Amino acid sequence: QQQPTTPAPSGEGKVETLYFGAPISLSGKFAEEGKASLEGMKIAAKWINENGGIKVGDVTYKIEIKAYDDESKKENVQSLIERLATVDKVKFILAPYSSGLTLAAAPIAEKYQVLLNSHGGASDYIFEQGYYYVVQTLSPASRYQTGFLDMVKAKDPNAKRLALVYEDGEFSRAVHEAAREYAKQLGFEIVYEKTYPAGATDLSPILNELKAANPDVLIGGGHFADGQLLAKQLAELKIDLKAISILVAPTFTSFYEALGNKAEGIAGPAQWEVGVKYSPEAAEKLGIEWYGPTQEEFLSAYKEAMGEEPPYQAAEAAAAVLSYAKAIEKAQSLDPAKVREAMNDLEFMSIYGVWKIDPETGKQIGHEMVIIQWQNGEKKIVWPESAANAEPCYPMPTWDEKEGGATCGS
Amino acid sequence: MRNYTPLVTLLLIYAVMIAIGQGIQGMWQPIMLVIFYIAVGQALNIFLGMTGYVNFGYVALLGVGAYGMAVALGYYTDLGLIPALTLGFILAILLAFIVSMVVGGIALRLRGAYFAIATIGVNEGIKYLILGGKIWGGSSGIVLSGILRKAYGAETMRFLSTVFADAGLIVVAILSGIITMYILNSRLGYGLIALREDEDAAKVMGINVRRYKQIAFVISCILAGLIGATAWTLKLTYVFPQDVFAINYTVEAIVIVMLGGAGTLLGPVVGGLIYALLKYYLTIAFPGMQLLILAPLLIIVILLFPEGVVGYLAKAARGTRFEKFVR
Amino acid sequence: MLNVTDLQSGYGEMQVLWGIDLEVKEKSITVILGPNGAGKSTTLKTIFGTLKPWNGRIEYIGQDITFLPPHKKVELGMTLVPEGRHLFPNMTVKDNLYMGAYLKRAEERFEDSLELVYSLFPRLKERESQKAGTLSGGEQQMLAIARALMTSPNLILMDEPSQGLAPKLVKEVFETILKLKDEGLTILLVEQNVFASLEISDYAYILHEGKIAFGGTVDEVKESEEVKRAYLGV
Amino acid sequence: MAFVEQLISNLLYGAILGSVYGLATMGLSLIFGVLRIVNVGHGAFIMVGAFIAYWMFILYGIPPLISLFLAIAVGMAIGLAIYMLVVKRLVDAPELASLLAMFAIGIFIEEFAKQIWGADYVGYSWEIGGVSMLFTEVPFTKLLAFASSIVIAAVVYVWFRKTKIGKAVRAVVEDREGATTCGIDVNRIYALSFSLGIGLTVLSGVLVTLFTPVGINVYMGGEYTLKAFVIAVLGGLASPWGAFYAGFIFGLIENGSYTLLGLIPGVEPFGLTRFLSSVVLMLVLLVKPTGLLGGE
Amino acid sequence: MLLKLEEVTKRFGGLVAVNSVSLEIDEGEKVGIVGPNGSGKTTLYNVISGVYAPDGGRIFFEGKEITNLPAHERTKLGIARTFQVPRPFGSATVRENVAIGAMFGRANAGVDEALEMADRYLEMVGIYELREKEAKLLTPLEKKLMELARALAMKPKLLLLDELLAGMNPQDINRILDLINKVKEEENIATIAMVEHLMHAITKFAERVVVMHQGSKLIEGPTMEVLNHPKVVEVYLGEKLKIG
Ligand SMILES: Nc1ncnc2c1ncn2[C@@H]1O[C@H](COP(=O)(O)OP(=O)(O)OP(=O)(O)O)[C@@H](O)[C@H]1O
Ligand SMILES: Nc1ncnc2c1ncn2[C@@H]1O[C@H](COP(=O)(O)OP(=O)(O)OP(=O)(O)O)[C@@H](O)[C@H]1O
Ligand SMILES: [Mg+2]
Ligand SMILES: [Mg+2]
Repeated sequence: QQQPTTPAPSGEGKVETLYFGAPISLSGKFAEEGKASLEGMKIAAKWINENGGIKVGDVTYKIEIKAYDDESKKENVQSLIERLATVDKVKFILAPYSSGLTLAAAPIAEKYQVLLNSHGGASDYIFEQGYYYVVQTLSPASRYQTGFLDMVKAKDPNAKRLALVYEDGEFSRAVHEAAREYAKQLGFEIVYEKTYPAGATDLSPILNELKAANPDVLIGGGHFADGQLLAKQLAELKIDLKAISILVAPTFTSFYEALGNKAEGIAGPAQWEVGVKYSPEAAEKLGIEWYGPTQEEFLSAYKEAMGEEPPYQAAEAAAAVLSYAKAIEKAQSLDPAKVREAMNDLEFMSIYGVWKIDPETGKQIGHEMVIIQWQNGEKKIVWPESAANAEPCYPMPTWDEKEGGATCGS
Repeated sequence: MRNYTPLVTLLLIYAVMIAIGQGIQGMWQPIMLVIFYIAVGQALNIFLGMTGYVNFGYVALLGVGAYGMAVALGYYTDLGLIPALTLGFILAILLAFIVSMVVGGIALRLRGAYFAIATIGVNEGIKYLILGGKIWGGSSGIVLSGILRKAYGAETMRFLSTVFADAGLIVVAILSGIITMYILNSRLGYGLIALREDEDAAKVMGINVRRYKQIAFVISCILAGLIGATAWTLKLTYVFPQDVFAINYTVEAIVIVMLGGAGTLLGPVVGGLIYALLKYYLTIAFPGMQLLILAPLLIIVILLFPEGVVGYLAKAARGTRFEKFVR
Repeated sequence: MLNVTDLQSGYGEMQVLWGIDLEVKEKSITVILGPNGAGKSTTLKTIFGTLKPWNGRIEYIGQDITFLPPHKKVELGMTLVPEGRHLFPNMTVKDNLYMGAYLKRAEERFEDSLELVYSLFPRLKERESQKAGTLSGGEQQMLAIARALMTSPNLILMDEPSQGLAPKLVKEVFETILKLKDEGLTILLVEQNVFASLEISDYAYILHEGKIAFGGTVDEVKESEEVKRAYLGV
Repeated sequence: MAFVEQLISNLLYGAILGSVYGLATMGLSLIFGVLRIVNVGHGAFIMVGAFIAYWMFILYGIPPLISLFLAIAVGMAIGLAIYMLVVKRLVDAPELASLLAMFAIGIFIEEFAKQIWGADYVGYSWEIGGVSMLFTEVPFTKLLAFASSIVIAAVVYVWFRKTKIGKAVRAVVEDREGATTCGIDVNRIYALSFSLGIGLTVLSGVLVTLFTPVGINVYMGGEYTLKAFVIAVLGGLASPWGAFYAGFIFGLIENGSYTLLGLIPGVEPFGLTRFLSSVVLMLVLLVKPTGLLGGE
Repeated sequence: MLLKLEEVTKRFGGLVAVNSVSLEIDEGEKVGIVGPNGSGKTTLYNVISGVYAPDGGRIFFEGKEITNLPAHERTKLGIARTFQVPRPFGSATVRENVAIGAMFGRANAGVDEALEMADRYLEMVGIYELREKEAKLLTPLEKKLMELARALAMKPKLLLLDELLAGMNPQDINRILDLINKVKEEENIATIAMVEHLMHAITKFAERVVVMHQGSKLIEGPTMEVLNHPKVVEVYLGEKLKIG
């Protein structure tokens, strides 16, 4: 254990506080994600501070997160970004959660020329607008469902009939439109594709139709509520599939609680998952630098603070903080322009995986998604093979089998 | 007789706000947030405050205004900046006009709460038409910053989304105030008050009730369209249906009007100031808890001033020398 | 039966009643006269409790009821026929009457009361299932009185019951009031119809600018030319 | 064949959903009808009911049917408290003042709930089997939701129409001052109506979870508020059972039209079903400006 | 001839409130309209002023047919009325109420002019000192006076008064009757119809009386003649008039 409180007696150097700003959703529809993200940021900041801070010249900077609640609303984001940039004089901003809010933040960040690091805005188009000060830490939407399709292809080349049922929103549409094209390349046949509006409380019209299309594999979902609903109603209408991947919802523990053993076998893409194998050793093997807490440190810190396992929102937010620290040190400057430049060829691994951006757009290209699947009441990583801690359960048990108590382990 | 002096108060408040925004670091966006809320309240007030009809679908008009501008800027870049912007404003006004004429034509035959909720239906209808019919990009919305940057360069795009959008919104907000004042002092205003209080009696008094309601409705809606075009499309540089048709903006606008006092000129200004500033500073002081604190404060304000703060002040000022300035 | 001492009240900040003293004897008709705006309606509303008294004391059958809410007073056998009628416009005539007998005490006597009411106002029986809001002005006034009777009251406060009635009916209403007295009821009346009300009343008060300017038996009023000229305009 | 089967299946689900919608709107109509209060915080109370069902089931294994009783009790208590603290003082204020107050109360409840329950999306799984009927599978829980909604709506109807106190409520609606002269305690009627309205709403939250036992979240109410408004008007606004019928019709339109709209190429039929509901609303109001059962 | 009704009928469900009534009012007349409660007097006013569309018959004003004209246009032509149950614009001030009449009635005044007119008419009816009060705070009587001022401010050609005097004490009644007569001369409101149950007012005011009964016109003619008609005494007065 390190000594946490006494500042490192680094001799001549001054110790100063450096604020990272964070407009984050603590109320409104993204409150849950926001809360997890904020905790992730704090853990990363604490680790940095306890491990020598950020050294620029002979000044050692300790990180502090300056967070405001944006209530999941776009017009709040803008005034908060400005406050951070001007009143709090923050130069490095952790973007708000979600693509929409990140997009609202971008023009103001550009105006004040402060960096905006997206850890919760996956939509590709944020990075297609030509913003210079906006970079991305998480994988873009276009990559969410591709891994799952690879996995199905690898397990069962005969599974051809693919159905897409997803929420009609910018994020899930981006995810599934990319997935559809990718699936066609892999040789899938799209037998059904429909969307449902956000806030739907009954998906039975779509699912009755889906049943008739008789697909092998289903990808879909959007956010939490509808993802849970989709799974629930698939079960109620007894629509059996060989594999199901749903966005966002399955990555939360409450998913299993809500569905009981009906959740068995349901998969979903995750930016990160407890149990991923990113470690200093793995980094060494790949020949890239490791930075930040280890998985165990991160896990226990989060659990201690929040009393539960971290969802991926915590890890991606932590990675964003780490990437700032790393880039600042690399640039040896607090000038956002210089730091942004330093990011262009920054590459490191953290709990969250590899961090590397496309210099042109700022889009994340280093990080890879993982596929999780509920097996025997546990969330297992089943893809990619390099990160997996379990075999995919394929085909998943039928609903009738599950009703009889079957799980993916049995 | 006619009394335009409250305009002095109004302009003074704007001058102070703009001075604070420009003079104090970090206050510009909060001030713009306040002005956004004021504008939204002011435009709604022209209809709600004066006719007593609640337009729950109000946000739909901000929405179509936002789309008008977005369609012009996003789909007609070939025109060049100034023509595209002009087209944007024209489209925003035109769409708001068309929607309000049609909705007004149908829904204004309804009384009271029926009208209010019919308009919710309109808002939802337009939203789902865009989503379900995949119109204007459907749920993928229209994202402008890249298009603008490519077409006119980064500097222009930044100017548009900051300086120009803000200036535009301020103009619309002040314009709404001036129109309100004008209406309050005109035959139209008296006609509206009469029909607000007793529609049947107003008819017998010689007031063309349908037409007057429609006029107020259309004016209010066009102003809303302009707010959508500036405060949303230009400032945020994107439009998504789920965002621009979110009903909570309507509710917030009503709250602002009621906090200040319905049918008064300064009501929305005071209401907007109270609402936005409370929210902003509570956010700073108690992140994540601000709404929990804001809610009881709002209740206290409304319990103390059921007719709104300005409504109360106007009564209190009656017979004093401030009377002229409060309305 | 009813004793009011130093009653003061008003609306908002504005005081209307400046200390009213009056007494209503059991099984009598007492009329309050006075110019428009003198505070007659306000007096009745304050006694009934629609308006909260600011000061003073109201005593009814020996009990202090100053601050009792109206529905409690109805329970004690007092009711008001308000100025402006206040019927239930979308309910039928019958339902209006039924609501009059809302309290248990009155409900028990529903049939008797209904019979009485229909015998007093046969017109209401004809219009039994019409909505009250669509009755003519006069019909509405009858219904208002009838509904009050349904509460099986001992004391009825009536605010200008003859207003808006056809001459034939005005007469009938005053006769009705007399009949009610004969039935054992006590009536406190506010009227503009000076002649007719003095005709049937036992006691009279004259209200002027929120104060009692005169009080006494009807005969005393009739005898006093001064009172008649100064306050009644006759 | 598939077309007709799907249509019938959708209508079946639409009917079930509609009954829940209907019940979830009755409280709104009651409160509007009696106190002229537009409860924009309506959804927050549905959320409270949903959480009651959730916690009772998760913590104590109490099935939602039993939670119904708890929900109406809790709801009425909350309603009474709100009435006493806030609404009572706004009865004579302009109509929209109470709208503002309900807005704030709605926010307060959501934010307060967030402090204690967090903003996570939760759900519970009460499995009691199901049946195959009319070309589709229907879980018993949904059928229970359907049956309970109808029974509760009927009880409210009888209460309102046949009991004396129900009539007193109507009388107060019609003329407050007139009601006092009949010996009706207006304040008590208001308190009762308001708390009953909230009670029904909280109760409907339980039924909502019987239909959709997942996606329970402190902000889940917004969607229901919107729908409830539309349904309330469709049904005649001040009429609680009008609201119930309208909910039914609304559910049928929402789900039933899906199959038909699916025939249009190049559109998202589910989105258009919502569009269609709005169109139907407008049409109904055009033909009958006081809603289906209004102005009776 | 100013106003002419041809067999006008108005039904409410099964009830015939106004039954094929034909009626003519000449310019300059002072007409009293009486009849038992519920005989259709107010309904007749409502049909004339355009609140209800008649179910049958035709209405002419100054020779032009107005049967299907909306209420507000009839007002512009010069028909004004007061309401039996006053209908003030509650939260507007008394002065604004009257000014609204001046603005939208036949007077068609501009805002400033209308406010000035309001002051004048309020003075005239004797409630000038209440002009800044919210109209809803007035007593019923004050409301009635305000409605009178409002109707006068419209400068109508035909003024329909519906139980304006009900609830007034004898002094006020005389004052208002004098006022109405005065206004008729000075303000050029040539024609006035008055629905009233107060016989002393009717006899003092009206030159001609129309008696309604069960929706139909029972009889019409010179005031005293009609009021002494046995039929009228039977259905309406109950006993012979003592006055005159
Ligand atoms: N609701 C009210 N709000 C404010 N003031 C009122 C209200 N009702 C009456 N007043 C005022 O109180 C005074 C007395 O009114 P009240 O109605 O008691 O008179 P009244 O003697 O009954 O007259 P009337 O013969 O016209 O019925 C009047 O000056 C009136 O303006
Ligand atoms: N809107 C309506 N719906 C149904 N019936 C109505 C309506 N308006 C009036 N009536 C009925 O029509 C008849 C005539 O009513 P009206 O008000 O014209 O009478 P009136 O002669 O003015 O009586 P009063 O002297 O009592 O005011 C009455 O029986 C009344 O109940
Ligand atoms: Mg009175
Ligand atoms: Mg009448």
